[in-house]
Amino acid sequence: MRAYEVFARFHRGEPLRHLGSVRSVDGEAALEAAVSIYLRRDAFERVWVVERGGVSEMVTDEEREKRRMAETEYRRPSYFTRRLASSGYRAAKLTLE
Amino acid sequence: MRAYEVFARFHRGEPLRHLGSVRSVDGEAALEAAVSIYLRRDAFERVWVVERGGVSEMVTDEEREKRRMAETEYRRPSYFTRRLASSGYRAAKLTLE
Amino acid sequence: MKREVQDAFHRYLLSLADDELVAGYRATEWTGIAPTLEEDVAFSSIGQDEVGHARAYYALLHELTGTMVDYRARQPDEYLHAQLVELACAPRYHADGNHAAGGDWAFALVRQYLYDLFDAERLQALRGSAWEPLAQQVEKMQREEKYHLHHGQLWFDRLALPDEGLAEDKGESRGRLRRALERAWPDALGLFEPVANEALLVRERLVPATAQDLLQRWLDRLHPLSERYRLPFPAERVDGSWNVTVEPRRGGRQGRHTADWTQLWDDMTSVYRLDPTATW
Amino acid sequence: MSDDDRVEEFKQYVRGGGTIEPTDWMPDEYRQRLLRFVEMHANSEIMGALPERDWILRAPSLKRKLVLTAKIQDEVGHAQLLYRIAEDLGKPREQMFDDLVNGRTKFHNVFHYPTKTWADAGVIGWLVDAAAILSQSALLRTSYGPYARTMKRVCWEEAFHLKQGEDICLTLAGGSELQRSMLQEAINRWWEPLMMFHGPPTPPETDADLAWRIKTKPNDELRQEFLDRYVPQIREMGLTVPDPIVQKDPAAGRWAYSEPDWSKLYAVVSGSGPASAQRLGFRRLSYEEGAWVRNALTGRSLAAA
Repeated sequence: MRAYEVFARFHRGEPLRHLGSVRSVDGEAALEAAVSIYLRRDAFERVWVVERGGVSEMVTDEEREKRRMAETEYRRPSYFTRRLASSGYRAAKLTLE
Repeated sequence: MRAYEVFARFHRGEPLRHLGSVRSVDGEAALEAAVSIYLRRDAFERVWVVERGGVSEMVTDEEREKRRMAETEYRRPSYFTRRLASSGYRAAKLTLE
Repeated sequence: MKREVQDAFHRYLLSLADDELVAGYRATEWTGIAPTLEEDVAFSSIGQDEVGHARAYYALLHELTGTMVDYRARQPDEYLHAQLVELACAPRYHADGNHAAGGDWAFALVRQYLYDLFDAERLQALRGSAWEPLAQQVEKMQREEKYHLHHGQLWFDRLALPDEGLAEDKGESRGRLRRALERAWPDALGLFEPVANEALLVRERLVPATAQDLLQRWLDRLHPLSERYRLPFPAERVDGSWNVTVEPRRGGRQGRHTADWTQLWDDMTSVYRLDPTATW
Repeated sequence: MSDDDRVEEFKQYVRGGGTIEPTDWMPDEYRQRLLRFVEMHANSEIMGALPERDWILRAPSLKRKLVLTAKIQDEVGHAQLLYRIAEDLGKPREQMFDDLVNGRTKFHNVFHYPTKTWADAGVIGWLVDAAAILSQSALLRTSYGPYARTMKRVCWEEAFHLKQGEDICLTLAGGSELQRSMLQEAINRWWEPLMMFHGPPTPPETDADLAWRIKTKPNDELRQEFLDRYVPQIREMGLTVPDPIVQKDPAAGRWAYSEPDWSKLYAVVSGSGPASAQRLGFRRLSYEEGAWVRNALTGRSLAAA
């Protein structure tokens, strides 16, 4: 028996979401188990199962992420606040070192 | 080079969501590609990659089933299960009662 | 801080900022043309990190001296980066169509890795700097540097180690890595050229480790990798420490640079120099 | 069910707003047309990285450099997302790159032009990206699931591209005389490729991409949207567009403009634009110089490449 991670979605076009995991002998059995445990027979549009052993994972630390976002705010539309002044154009004096 | 499906979540507690796929030589390279392609602009908490060849899928063909089955009185959803081919999406159809 | 100490420390911080600036410029030259799409995106992030670090260091210079350093207004020989980071290795686009070929991705990886290893040792040492703003700044940057080293390590694994079960013994890529390393040694060792008055900065504990200390630590970290990958190594063990077996090429810390730098400086400042007083 | 019925049912399903997923059955014509459309889009993203790339080294400040580098990095990221979709439709990435660098497949007209000044980075970032966003947001409702989902991500990222380009133009427009004239000259030079951007006004009923709902808006409607939104903004900056008859006819609610020379568009897109040879030559050079890396990754020795 091996652990399988279960992903599913209920309507076409949605991204698949992780629902949890099941223990089964193979992929077929894992699909059946996933449906019976997590999904009523006709509720879902698509189910994926994959052996947990086949998953590679990366977990980040919150500190690094907060810093990374602060460091790269130049990538966000909100970083550019200069507006086209309605009454003709006046450039805000913005020193860009 | 193999296709890897990418799942991630942005905060602890959320379910991981499928974001798309990358093409890499191994799991570690796929993680790096997944982070740079899909997550370079967001603070994320966790990312999984899994080889597409390891995924078993069950699909209901619900929407088109509904249309085709509308003419017949007996409504029987058909399921297709298959292993996703590692490079493209060549799927063998197996109808499950 | 005494005038003489501040001047020496100002030059030291400038060498940090310029190292990161020029390393970032050379790395981002590969944006749009790297060997694979996935690597193009990853390597561009590394280049952007370095330029981001340069901005942080220039801001520290402002804090130290009270005057805003506009890096663009300096002449080529006022830059104090090591020559390793200025060397060109990307193909060059020419509007008339005869582009400069000879892009060398092996050198781009090797240079970035050797520089990141140096920067990791430098940052670790500066954690102990007596000037608190610098100590705090470097602590933040170490997280990014860890990722840069990991990225480089992944590439060495892929290009230098044979895949199990594959006939290809990576001969082609190993040969290119070897040539890139041999080309890089003189300038890589040039990273460890001390700035003027280093001894004063060490005595004042503004800079906790000498360039020679960093060289030994850098070689300590590089040696096991050259063993693992069976690739060249620029030093030999004599009485418990490393003796370099390659003549370092110095000058960068005194503002002496190569033609590659004059070209990059000209590109980098060309629009700004159209009107240095304008807001760009 | 005969094949024709199945194709007809597929067409009804698609026209009715249905979504097609990679593992679904598709008529060959749909798969081929979709693949060609996505491949051209992917080609345009990776070729689109080159014009602004001339300015990564010359951006006039560290902030402008970081912003422009991140923008071009996004375009390469978009190319990867789109080539992934095309690969899953059945064409290997190496073959798509090979076809592109050897001129067998096309990329968008605007990337066949040279860049001359820093103002080009502003005009491409703002006006060219604005034109691209209009056609890309029409793709949000494309019938192919992975393409629609990818367009959602691409359009979200493009919002930053537009803002940074606009910011460059606003700075130049409000700057010195040298900066203002640099911007006007760039707008004048880019106006023709911009007017050709959305393609000739093909009647919707003959546009097959519309029939399969790969595309969701006819070409001329997109061009009208572009003029309606951006000509006023250009004029508000105190700048002009070089086509004297560009004016909105309030009664008809449509913009008048000098009809582009569509034969020139075909010439440009088939490789004889002002910088086509230079752009393709550089893409081929960098692609071939990186072959050893790809071979090391896939374990093929160079001989077999």
